[in-house]
Amino acid sequence: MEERITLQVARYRPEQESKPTFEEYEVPLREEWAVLDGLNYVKDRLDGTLSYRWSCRMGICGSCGMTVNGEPVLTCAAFLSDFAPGPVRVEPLRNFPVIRDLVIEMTDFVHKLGRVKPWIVADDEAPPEGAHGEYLQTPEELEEYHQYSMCINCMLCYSACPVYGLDQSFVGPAAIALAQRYNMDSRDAGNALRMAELSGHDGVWGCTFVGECTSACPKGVDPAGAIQRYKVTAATEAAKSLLLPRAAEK
Amino acid sequence: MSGRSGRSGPKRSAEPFIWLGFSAGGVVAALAIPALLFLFGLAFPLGWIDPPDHAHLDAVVTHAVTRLALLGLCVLSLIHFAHRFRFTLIDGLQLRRYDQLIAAGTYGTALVGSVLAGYVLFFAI
Amino acid sequence: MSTSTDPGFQARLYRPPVPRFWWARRRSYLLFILRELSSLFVAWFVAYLLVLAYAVGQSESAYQRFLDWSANPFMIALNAVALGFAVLHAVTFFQAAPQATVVRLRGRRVPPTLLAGPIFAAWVVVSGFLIWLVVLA
Amino acid sequence: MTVQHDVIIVGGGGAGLRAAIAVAETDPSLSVAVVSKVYPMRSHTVSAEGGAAGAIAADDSLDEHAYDTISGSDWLADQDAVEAFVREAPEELLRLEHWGCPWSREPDGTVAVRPFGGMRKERTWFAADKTGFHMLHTLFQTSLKFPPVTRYDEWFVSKLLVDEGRVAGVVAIELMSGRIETLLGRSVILATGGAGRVFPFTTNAAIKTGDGMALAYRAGVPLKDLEFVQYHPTGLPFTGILITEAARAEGGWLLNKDGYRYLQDYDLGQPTEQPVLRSMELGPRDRVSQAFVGEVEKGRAADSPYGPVTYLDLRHLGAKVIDTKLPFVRELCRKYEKIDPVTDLIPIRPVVHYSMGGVHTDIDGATPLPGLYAAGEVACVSINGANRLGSNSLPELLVFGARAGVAAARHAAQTEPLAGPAVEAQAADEHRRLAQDLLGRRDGTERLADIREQLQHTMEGSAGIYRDGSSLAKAAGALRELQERAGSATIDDPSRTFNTELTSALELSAMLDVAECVVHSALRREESRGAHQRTDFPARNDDKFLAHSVATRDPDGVPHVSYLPVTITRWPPGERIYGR
Repeated sequence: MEERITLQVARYRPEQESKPTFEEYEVPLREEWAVLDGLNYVKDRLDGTLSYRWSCRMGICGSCGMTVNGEPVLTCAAFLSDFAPGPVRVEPLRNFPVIRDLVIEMTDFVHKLGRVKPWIVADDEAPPEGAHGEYLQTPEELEEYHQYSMCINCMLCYSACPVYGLDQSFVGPAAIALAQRYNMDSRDAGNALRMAELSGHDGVWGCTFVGECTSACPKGVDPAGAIQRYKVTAATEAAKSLLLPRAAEK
Repeated sequence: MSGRSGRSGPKRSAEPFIWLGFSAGGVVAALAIPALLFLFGLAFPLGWIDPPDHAHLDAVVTHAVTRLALLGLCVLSLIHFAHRFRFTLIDGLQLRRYDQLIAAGTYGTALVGSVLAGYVLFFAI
Repeated sequence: MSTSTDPGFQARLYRPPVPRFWWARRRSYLLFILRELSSLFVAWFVAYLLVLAYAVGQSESAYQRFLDWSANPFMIALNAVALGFAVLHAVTFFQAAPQATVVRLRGRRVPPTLLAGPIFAAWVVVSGFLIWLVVLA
Repeated sequence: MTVQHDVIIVGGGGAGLRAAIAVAETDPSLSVAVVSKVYPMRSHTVSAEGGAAGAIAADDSLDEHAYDTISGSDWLADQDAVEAFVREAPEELLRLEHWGCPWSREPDGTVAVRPFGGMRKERTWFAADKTGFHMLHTLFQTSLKFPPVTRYDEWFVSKLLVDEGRVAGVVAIELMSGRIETLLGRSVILATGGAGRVFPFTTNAAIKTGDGMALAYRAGVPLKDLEFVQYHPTGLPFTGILITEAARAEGGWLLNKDGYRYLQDYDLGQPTEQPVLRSMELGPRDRVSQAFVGEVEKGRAADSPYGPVTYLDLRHLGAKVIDTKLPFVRELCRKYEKIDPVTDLIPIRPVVHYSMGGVHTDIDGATPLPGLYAAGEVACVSINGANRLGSNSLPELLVFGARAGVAAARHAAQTEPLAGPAVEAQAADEHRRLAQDLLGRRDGTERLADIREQLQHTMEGSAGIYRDGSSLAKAAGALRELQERAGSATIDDPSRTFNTELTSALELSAMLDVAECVVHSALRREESRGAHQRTDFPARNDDKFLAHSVATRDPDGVPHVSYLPVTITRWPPGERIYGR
C-alpha cells in the first residue's frame, strides 16, 4: 500500500458560494512530488473542477504561488515529503481577491508595474559606445542591479506584506524592486521620472520594513532592502532640493 | 488630482524628512538607550553597581556638550517614537482612516516633548 | 484586463477580510509588532531621562529622591520591560541597517552580512563609553 | 460583444511581445492586442536558459553562423531565411541590450559570448543561465511603454475567423469571467510557441500544447516539417527540467555508467580536457541525444526509478565557475534532484524540447492565409530544418517576431476590416460551441487526463528519437481513435469562472491535431535526417526528401502530407561533420 497524504484545499466557487470552504483529498506521498504534483493528481484523477495556475514547474514562470500551511510558496518547489505526515493546507495567496479556488486576481500589480516605468529611459547625450553598438556595462555595474532583475513576479512578496494587505494602494515590494532594478542600471537615466511614483503618496513611505517580502522571495531578491535604499535616495534628494533648490531643478 | 494632491501634497514633501528623523532617532536610541537604561533603570536601583555621586553626575549633565547631546538624543528619539507609533496604530489596529488625526497626535507629542526637553536641559538645570 | 460592462460576466471576487489582530497570525508578524511597540519605551526612556536630568540639576537631595523612586519595584519592573524592548529595538535596527546601507570597497558593494559586525562593535563601544562616562570618569 | 483592433497577436511570449513592439514602432496609430492565455511573463520563453546566438566576435562571420545553422539543420533549412536570420540576429540582440537586457559582460563592459553546441565560433550571448527569463521580462517591461498595445491577459483564443480568403479575427474566452468575445483584426499574428506537451517527457511548460498550430491548421493553413521534434540531450529524470547546453559549453562532460565519455564512440570527435567547438559534448542536439539511445542499447546506461540515465559531470569546473556561469543549474539540481553539481554527477536523459516544424510561413512570417502571420516556435520559416542548434531559437523569436510585426502592421494599414455576416456567423457558432458543448459536459465516459496520457504514450512509443513505419502507422490509427474519444470526454466543471477544465479540453484537442500531423509527416518521410531517424530508412535521401513536408487538413479531418522545395542559395547539401 502506497503512502498517502491529505491535502486540505481551499475551494471557492463563486457561482455556488459566497466564501471559501475546504475540501480534503488524499494523494500519493512520493519522495519527488511537489505540492503542485499533488494538485495535478487531484485535478487529473479525483476532481476536475479544481482550478489553479501552473506552468513551467521549474520555479521560473512564477504562476504557481499559493499559501501552503500558512506560508507563501511556489508549489512547484515545495515538496510534499517536507509536510509529512500532513495534512497539507493549500490556500490561495493572501492579500489578493480570489477569483476561484486557488486563483488570485493580480491585475493590481500589473498596473502598478507599469506605473513605475520599468524600462530603460535612455539618456540621449550618451549614445552606446561599445564596439558593437552596445552600452558598455562592466560586470560590477551589472552586479549593482542584477539581484533586483531576478524578480519573477510570483506575488509571494505581496502576499507576505502586511502593509499591502492593509492598504492596497501601496505600490508594494516587487514593483519597487523592479523600479530600483532600472534606477540602478548604468544604462538608465529615468531616476527622476520614477520618483513621483516611488516617493509619492502610495510609494516607499508606507513600508514599515517588516522584511517578510525578502524572506518570502523564492529568487533571492531583497525588496525590503530595495525599499530602504530607495528611502535613503529619496530623502537625500528631498534634502538636497531643500538646501539647494536650484541645483535640484537641473 | 486636485483633491488628492491637496491632501497628500504637504505630506509628500514632509515624509522624507520625517523618515530621516525617524532613522536618525532609531540609530541614537539603539546606541544609547540600552546602556543608559541598564544603568539607571536596573543596575543602580538594584544595587548591582553603586550609583555615581551627585557632584560627578551634575558635572557631567550640566556640561554644555552633554546638554546638547541629551537634547539631540531626546528630540531624535521622540521623532523616532512618533513616526513608528503612528504606523503601529494605523497598521496594527487598522486605523488608516484616522491617519491625519493619529499623525497630529504622535508628531504633536514629539514636538511638545522636544520643547519640554529643551526647557529642562537648558533652562531648568 | 477586465473591460466587461456586462454584469453577467463580472467575476465575483472574494475579498478575504483582514483580521483586526492580523499580526497574531504569524510568528514573524508578532515579532514585528513587538518591534514596533518598542517605540513606546523609547518615549518612556526620554521622559525618564528628563526626570533624571532635572533631579540632578536641582540638588543632591532631588537626585537621591530620584534614586529612591527608581528603586520602587514597579519602576524596576517597568524599566526591566523597557530595557528588553530597547534591546529588541537595537538588535532589529542594527540587523536591518546593513540592508539599507551601501558601503563600497574598491568599487564593489560590501555584502550586507559583513556590515553587521562593525555595527554591533560600534554599539559595544558606545555603550562602553556611556558606562565609563557615568560610572567611572 | 465585439472588439476591434488593427493587429491581434495571439501569445504573449518572446515572439508575441517582440511583434507587438514592432507593430507599435512601425505605425503608432495602429491598435495592437496581445491576447495570451497566461500573463506574458509566464510564457515559456521564460524557461530558456543557455543563450542567444548572434555573430559579433572579431573572428566570427555571418557566413559561418549561416553554415553552422544550415549544416546543423541537415540542409533542410531555407537558406534565404537563414541568411536574413544571421544578419538580423546581432541587431536584435543589441536592441534587447538597449532595452535593458542584463547580458553577461566581459570585464571591459562589452557583451560576453560563450560557445554552444554545433557552433564553430563563440557567438552565444547569455544572461548567466537565465537568458530566456531576462529576455522575456525585458520585452514585457519594455512593451509597457507603448500605449497602443492593449493586453488581454488570461484570454484563451479558441478559433481563427476567416472570410473571403483572409483572416478576420479571433474568438477568445476571458478566463476570469468566462466571457466569450469576438476580437476583429485586420492582421493576426500567431505566437503561441510549440507543442512539447504532446510527449510525456518534456522540458516544455504545461501551457505548450500547440494551440496556435492547431488554430492555423483548422483554418486551412499548412503545418510544415512537424516530424522534426528536438530532444534535448540533458533533462533531469522525472521532472524533465532542462539542464542547459551551456553546462557542456562551459566544459561539462557526458559520462555513461562506467564514467566513460561515450560521445567519442558516435563519430563526434575525441575527448579533450577543454571543450572543443563542434566536437564531443558540443555536438548538435540530435546526434548527442541519439548517442544516449546507443548507450542504452549497449547496456552502458545506469538505471534510475525513471528509466535509464547517463550523467552530466560538472564537478571539475568547480564551485566558482558553476556559481557565476551556471547558477540556475545548481539551483535546479539542489531543489529538484537534491544533489549538488559541485560534488555530484547529474543524472540526465534526453527530453522533448522543441518543435522544428510549425505553421508554414515565408521569410516575413506570412502564412498562405492573407493577414495571418506566425513567429517563434509556433512557426516554421524555416531556419531550423531537421535540427535546431542550441541558442538559435531566442534570436529566431526576435528576428521573426519583429519581421512578422512589421509585415502585419503594413498589411493592417492597407486593408479594411472584415465584419460581414459570414464572420458573424462563424463567431456565433464558436460562442455556442464554447458555451453549450464545452461548459459542463457531464455525460462523457472518460477523463480528459486519461486521453491526454494515452496520447503522450502513443507519441513516445512511435515518434521518439528513433521511429519506424509500422509503429508510426499504428500510432496514426490510435490517434484517430483518441480524437473521437476526446470529443465526448467528461468535463465536470460547469463554471464560467476560471474554468481550467474547459481550457484543458481545448488544449487536448489542439494537441491531438498537432500529434496527428507529427505522426503522418513522420510516416511519409522515408529517410533519416536530423532529428527524424527512421530505423527502416537509416540514410538521408536528398533525391526524394530534400523537401519540406506540409500537412494540411483533409475534409475528413485527417492530415494530408505533401512537399515543398527547400531553398538553397550558397551551401549545397553535404555531409554533416562534427569532431573532425
